[in-house]
Amino acid sequence: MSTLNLNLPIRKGNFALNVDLSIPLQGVTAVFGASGTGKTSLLRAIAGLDRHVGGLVNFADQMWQDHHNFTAVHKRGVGYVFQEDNLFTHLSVEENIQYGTSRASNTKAAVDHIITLLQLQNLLTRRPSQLSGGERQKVAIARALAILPKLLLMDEPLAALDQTFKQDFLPQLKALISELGIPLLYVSHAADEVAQLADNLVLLDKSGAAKCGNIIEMLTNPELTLAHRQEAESLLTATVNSYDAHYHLLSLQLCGQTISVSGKPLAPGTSVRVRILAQDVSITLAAQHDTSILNIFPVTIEQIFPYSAAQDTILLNLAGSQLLARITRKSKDLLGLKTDQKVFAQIKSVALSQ
Amino acid sequence: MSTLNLNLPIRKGNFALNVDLSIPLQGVTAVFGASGTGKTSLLRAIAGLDRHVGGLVNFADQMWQDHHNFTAVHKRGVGYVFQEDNLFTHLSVEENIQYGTSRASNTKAAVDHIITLLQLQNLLTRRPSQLSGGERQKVAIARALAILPKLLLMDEPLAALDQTFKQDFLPQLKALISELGIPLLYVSHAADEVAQLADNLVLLDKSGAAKCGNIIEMLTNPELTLAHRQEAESLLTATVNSYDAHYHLLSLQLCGQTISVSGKPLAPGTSVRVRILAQDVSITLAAQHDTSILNIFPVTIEQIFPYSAAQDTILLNLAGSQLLARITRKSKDLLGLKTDQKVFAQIKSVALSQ
Amino acid sequence: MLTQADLTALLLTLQLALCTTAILLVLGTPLAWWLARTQWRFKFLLETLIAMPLVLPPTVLGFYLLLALGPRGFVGSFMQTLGGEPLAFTFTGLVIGSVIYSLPFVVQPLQDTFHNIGKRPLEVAATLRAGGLDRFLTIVLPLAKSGFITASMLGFAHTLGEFGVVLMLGGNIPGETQVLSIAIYGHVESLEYVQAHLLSAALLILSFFMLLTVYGLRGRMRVASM
Amino acid sequence: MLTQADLTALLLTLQLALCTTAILLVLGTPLAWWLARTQWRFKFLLETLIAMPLVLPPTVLGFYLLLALGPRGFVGSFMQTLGGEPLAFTFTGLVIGSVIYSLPFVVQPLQDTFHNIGKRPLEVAATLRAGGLDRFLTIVLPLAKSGFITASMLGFAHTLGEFGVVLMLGGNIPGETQVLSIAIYGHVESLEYVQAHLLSAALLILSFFMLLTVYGLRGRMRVASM
Amino acid sequence: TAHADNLRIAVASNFAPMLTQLTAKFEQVSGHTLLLIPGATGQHYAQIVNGAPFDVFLSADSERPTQLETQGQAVSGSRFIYALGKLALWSADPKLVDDEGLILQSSAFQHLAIANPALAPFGLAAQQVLVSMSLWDPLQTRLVLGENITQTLQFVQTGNAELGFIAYSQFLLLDTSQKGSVWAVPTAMHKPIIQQGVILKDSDAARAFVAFLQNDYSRNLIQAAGYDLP
Ligand SMILES: Nc1ncnc2c1ncn2[C@@H]1O[C@H](COP(=O)(O)OP(=O)(O)OP(=O)(O)O)[C@@H](O)[C@H]1O
Ligand SMILES: Nc1ncnc2c1ncn2[C@@H]1O[C@H](COP(=O)(O)OP(=O)(O)OP(=O)(O)O)[C@@H](O)[C@H]1O
Ligand SMILES: [Mg+2]
Ligand SMILES: [Mg+2]
Repeated sequence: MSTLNLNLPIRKGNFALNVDLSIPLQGVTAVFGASGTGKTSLLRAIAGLDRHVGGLVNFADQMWQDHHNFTAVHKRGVGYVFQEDNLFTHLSVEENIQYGTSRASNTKAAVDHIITLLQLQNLLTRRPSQLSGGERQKVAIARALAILPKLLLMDEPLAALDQTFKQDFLPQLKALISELGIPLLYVSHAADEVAQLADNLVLLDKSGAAKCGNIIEMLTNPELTLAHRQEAESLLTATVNSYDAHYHLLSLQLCGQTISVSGKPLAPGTSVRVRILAQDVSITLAAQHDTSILNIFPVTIEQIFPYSAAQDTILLNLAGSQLLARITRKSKDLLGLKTDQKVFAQIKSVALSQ
Repeated sequence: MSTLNLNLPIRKGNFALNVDLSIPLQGVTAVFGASGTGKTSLLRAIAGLDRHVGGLVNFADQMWQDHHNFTAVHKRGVGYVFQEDNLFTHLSVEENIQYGTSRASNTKAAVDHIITLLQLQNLLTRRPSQLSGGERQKVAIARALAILPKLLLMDEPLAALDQTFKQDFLPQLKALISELGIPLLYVSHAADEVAQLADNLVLLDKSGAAKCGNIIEMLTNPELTLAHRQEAESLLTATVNSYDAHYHLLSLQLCGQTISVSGKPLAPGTSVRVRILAQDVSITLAAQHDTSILNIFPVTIEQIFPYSAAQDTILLNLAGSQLLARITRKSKDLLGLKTDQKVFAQIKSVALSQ
Repeated sequence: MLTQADLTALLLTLQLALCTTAILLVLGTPLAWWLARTQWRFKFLLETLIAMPLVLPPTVLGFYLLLALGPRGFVGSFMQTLGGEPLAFTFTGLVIGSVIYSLPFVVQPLQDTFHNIGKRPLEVAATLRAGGLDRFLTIVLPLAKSGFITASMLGFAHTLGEFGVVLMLGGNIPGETQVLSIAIYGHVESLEYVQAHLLSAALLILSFFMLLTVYGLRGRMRVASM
Repeated sequence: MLTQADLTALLLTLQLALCTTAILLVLGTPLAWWLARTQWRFKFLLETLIAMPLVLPPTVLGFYLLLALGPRGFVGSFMQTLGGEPLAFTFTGLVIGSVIYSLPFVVQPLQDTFHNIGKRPLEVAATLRAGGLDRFLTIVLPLAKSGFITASMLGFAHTLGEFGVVLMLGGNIPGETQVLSIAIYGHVESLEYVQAHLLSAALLILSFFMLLTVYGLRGRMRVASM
Repeated sequence: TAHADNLRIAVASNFAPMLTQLTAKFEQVSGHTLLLIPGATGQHYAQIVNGAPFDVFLSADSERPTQLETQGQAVSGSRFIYALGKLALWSADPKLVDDEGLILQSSAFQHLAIANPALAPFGLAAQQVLVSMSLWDPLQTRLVLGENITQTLQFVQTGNAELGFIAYSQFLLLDTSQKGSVWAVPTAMHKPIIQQGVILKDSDAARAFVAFLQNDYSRNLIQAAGYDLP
């Protein structure tokens, strides 16, 4: 699998971020980090908008930047959704989108599809100044998608959009780019977006370091900040058993148990991801088989680490997968939880993630 | 209690929004609505940035706009955090903040407190162009707060900020404005922010109507879109029983039952709000008293309405309070749920909201 | 070397250019601001009128101004009924002529700059309790800095080199209306080339260092605001 | 009525103004662009140099240009060693003089406008695969529209009214270098005031409608882009 | 009774250098001071009509003083001739111009500079000379016109025109190294170039100045400077 290899000493004033990463060029890579940790700076360096002396950027087999060469932005073939001020104010919505497509080889039908996807049909003749904040973001997304880039960079593209739109749009975005084979680097603060979209994760932290890895592993890694967030979460892989067309329910096989979630039809055997918030996982010492609606799994405690003054996070091993639980310190003490102990995890709520 | 009375026929091109509202000037009023429903337009009209012919704006006992008068923006004494492009590019962060304070009667100490609250101490000498997107938003928030406005208007102020910062900042924001007695109108797409902050809610919908009411009632009203979202939720009022200083746990009295949540110390008898997502509520026909960790409440079904092809939302009456539950249609059918039926609600997860 | 008359002319020129530029800025700023903001349907008429003096050869413009400001002209006679002096052949007359002649060079760049600032900074300032004038002084002026520099430079330099209008309207009276450009012209006309070269050089060097200072400062400001 | 000679002069003037403006835009645009973007430490020197011709009285500038372009001047002799013709008294000479004289009026407003556009639109265009020239043509030019209008207007009108340089450099050859401003001036000087008024009126009306069209169009474009 | 006055003299540009020479003497003998305002005659005329504060006007022609007098803008009866212009065909090239102006018939030059006949009396005279030589039409395409006689001189001086008709008084002012070759045009070949003066604002000082210009001291100097006198 081809990768995007980065070795970038990013410097801006006092800000320093050393990036030495190899990012898989497949699917979605989320870029996650607190405000001011350098997400925008990273995207800009990859696109070639900033040039950091001594940096290396290698996209698949193309050397975009090394000590001798620097490929100009417009020759890299990236698509970019900026964090703000995306649109050309002198062009209408339609002309904004056409600006990109007229320089790329996209078909009218595909562009129309993207416009429909972003619900822009009624806005095409408007000027950017006649749009709401969210509408402007949608136009920028459509424009970047429509040029069929070799690599898509999106900097908090959905920050101004409502939940209902996001839930509708994200799966379609994921489907579209996987169909077109466009790798996506996606900056977001929203954990639910990241969990829903991402295959890989680039994590920036305030110390100026960058890490990259598989999202499933990184989410539960106690060394990283992700497992220390309030919405700490785990992603588990499940397999589709069957689909109940009457009740629109998917029956999933998850680590030996059957759970059902509502969703669109999927073929039996399809592998899906489910998202489990740490706070939706509780721990019992014995399996309580009398509560039929709960999903109870035998697990092993791998590690216990503090979250707040009142709560701890427990890293569990569930048939080889990692699962996080967030419980009060009091419960931990009452139950006497220890590393390597075998206990049961009650999963209160499961959401299909893709 | 004084109110902000609005009667605004907002027109922009084809867009029409008729606002006829009376907004309490106390605490936080969230403005909620999908992208393009007119949230920004509403805030602009209140601030006096747009003038809609025939509109009426009455702030407490001041007539800001009627058929004869139009109070200029700078005389209304509002604070405004714009959705984008907030900062003066020719001024440093400190000068941006001072621009407002030098025209208001705020003390140095209070301003310093706000700067600390928003973690801007190290950025004071920077220019806006040297800040990250989130940092710019923080400066805008600090600047608007620091003028001690009579009414604070914020348009998605935290859209570019990370979860960790939000969780830290929101309670402090709420405390600060309630201490200073500044009413806040807060536009946000993020349900968690709204639930955490708001006392009242202005709801805009795509048909061009605006409604205002108490957030607790509006969240669960099946007539409104809120109860039809994926993250449909209820807010319930609980009373503090006691605080366990060792485990940092609050014991709350919620409709006759005791639940414990982690949090900061609060005096016994204090009334608090807890937030319960509809998807964290399940329904059983009989109370299952053997699962100690669950909170099981006797409830009456008030209404059942569809959410998706697979799920229904159930409006429950819990000792006079409204509670939403989201269950699969299959469960509903299996349990044979009907209006007016007495059942039990199992609340899987509760979060302290303020 | 420069004669006493030349020095007088130099001083007078600087005075004229400074006065004119100051008046141009005072008049041109509100005018340009209004033009940049108004939605008035017929503003293009006014814009055209302002640009008209540019089109006439300066001496011809000077001629018409002379007609208007002279004792028989309508401005001049009006002045006289008010008990004032006619303005032709006075320093005041020169200033008026230069102002009319250079107005478009000041109004146009300012109008563009004001237009480019956009509405947002002003909206923000209004919510921070800045009134109209306050906004203009604290937001528009600093943001329009480079426009103001351009406008002042063009206005100032143009008045320095200004010639036809001044010659016609001023009457070349030493110490009163004989500015440097006319003095140089006079030297060239009387074939006193050395004097002409000297005076030109003085004018050029003076302007050079003045412009250098202004542009140098602007350059530094821009770097600082990056 | 207007004589044949006057009409010839009118035509020539339009030609000169159009040529000059065209050349000014062609030369001034890249120059202004470079000045607006460069981080070069000494760019203020160049800016100052460009503004210098403004400072000299036009006839004096014309005199120096005459010296430079003459067979003994360094440009003239250089031209001759290349086998070219001397430029004085030719239309080309006039164009060169006018270009030098009006350069700052074009470069300055353009430079300001370019500066105000900022980097973002260009960055966006680059990510949409537009190369350098493409970006300039499709983004900078339309966004700098009002700057271009100002620059062209100032350049054009200034050349129309341009006088001293043309007078000196052109030799007043009918059909070749006798432009309208000189013709009007001639009428004024020879006391043919009626002719002078007529011709001035013709020039003014012509320019008035031309400027009116341009400003009218700009007004409409601005409204459309609101 | 004579108190010192300050006189403003509007003087035709071509005569200004001459008048500068005379100024010191006049100031010395009369006690008055002179302020010279050189300029184009047409421009002076327009200014006088519109109230210019000049005392005496030394025109480059006779028309404008006459007009001013008839319009009542000048002291009637004060008109006088202060000089008659002499024309010279001059080239910076020492070998170009011959004693009879035959060069004009050759093709040895590209540009012949004259003052604009419409504006300057010297230009009108030059036109009359060329007409009398039947060269006016043939030379049309080679003529370059100066706004005034000085510009004409500069065209030649800078080498842009090979030769030109200038005032003989100007030729005399040239550095020896620049004198080149010259043909003093016989005055019979053109109508006399009458330069008249007129008093605009009557005063003893103005009358004293006019008298001074016409006394022998001045006449000698004026003639020596290349003008004729009646
Ligand atoms: N020109 C500059 N000079 C100094 N520091 C800068 C400059 N530009 C950016 N920074 C700093 O670099 C850091 C990274 O900025 P960047 O915009 O990449 O952050 P980000 O991760 O995108 O943040 P956000 O989520 O708020 O958009 C920030 O702390 C910012 O303050
Ligand atoms: N000048 C205009 N002409 C026509 N329509 C306009 C104009 N300005 C805004 N609109 C429309 O008005 C509606 C309301 O815009 P507004 O900016 O108030 O929305 P919003 O609720 O703030 O949306 P968002 O959450 O995306 O910021 C939008 O549908 C927008 O397209
Ligand atoms: Mg960013
Ligand atoms: Mg908005």
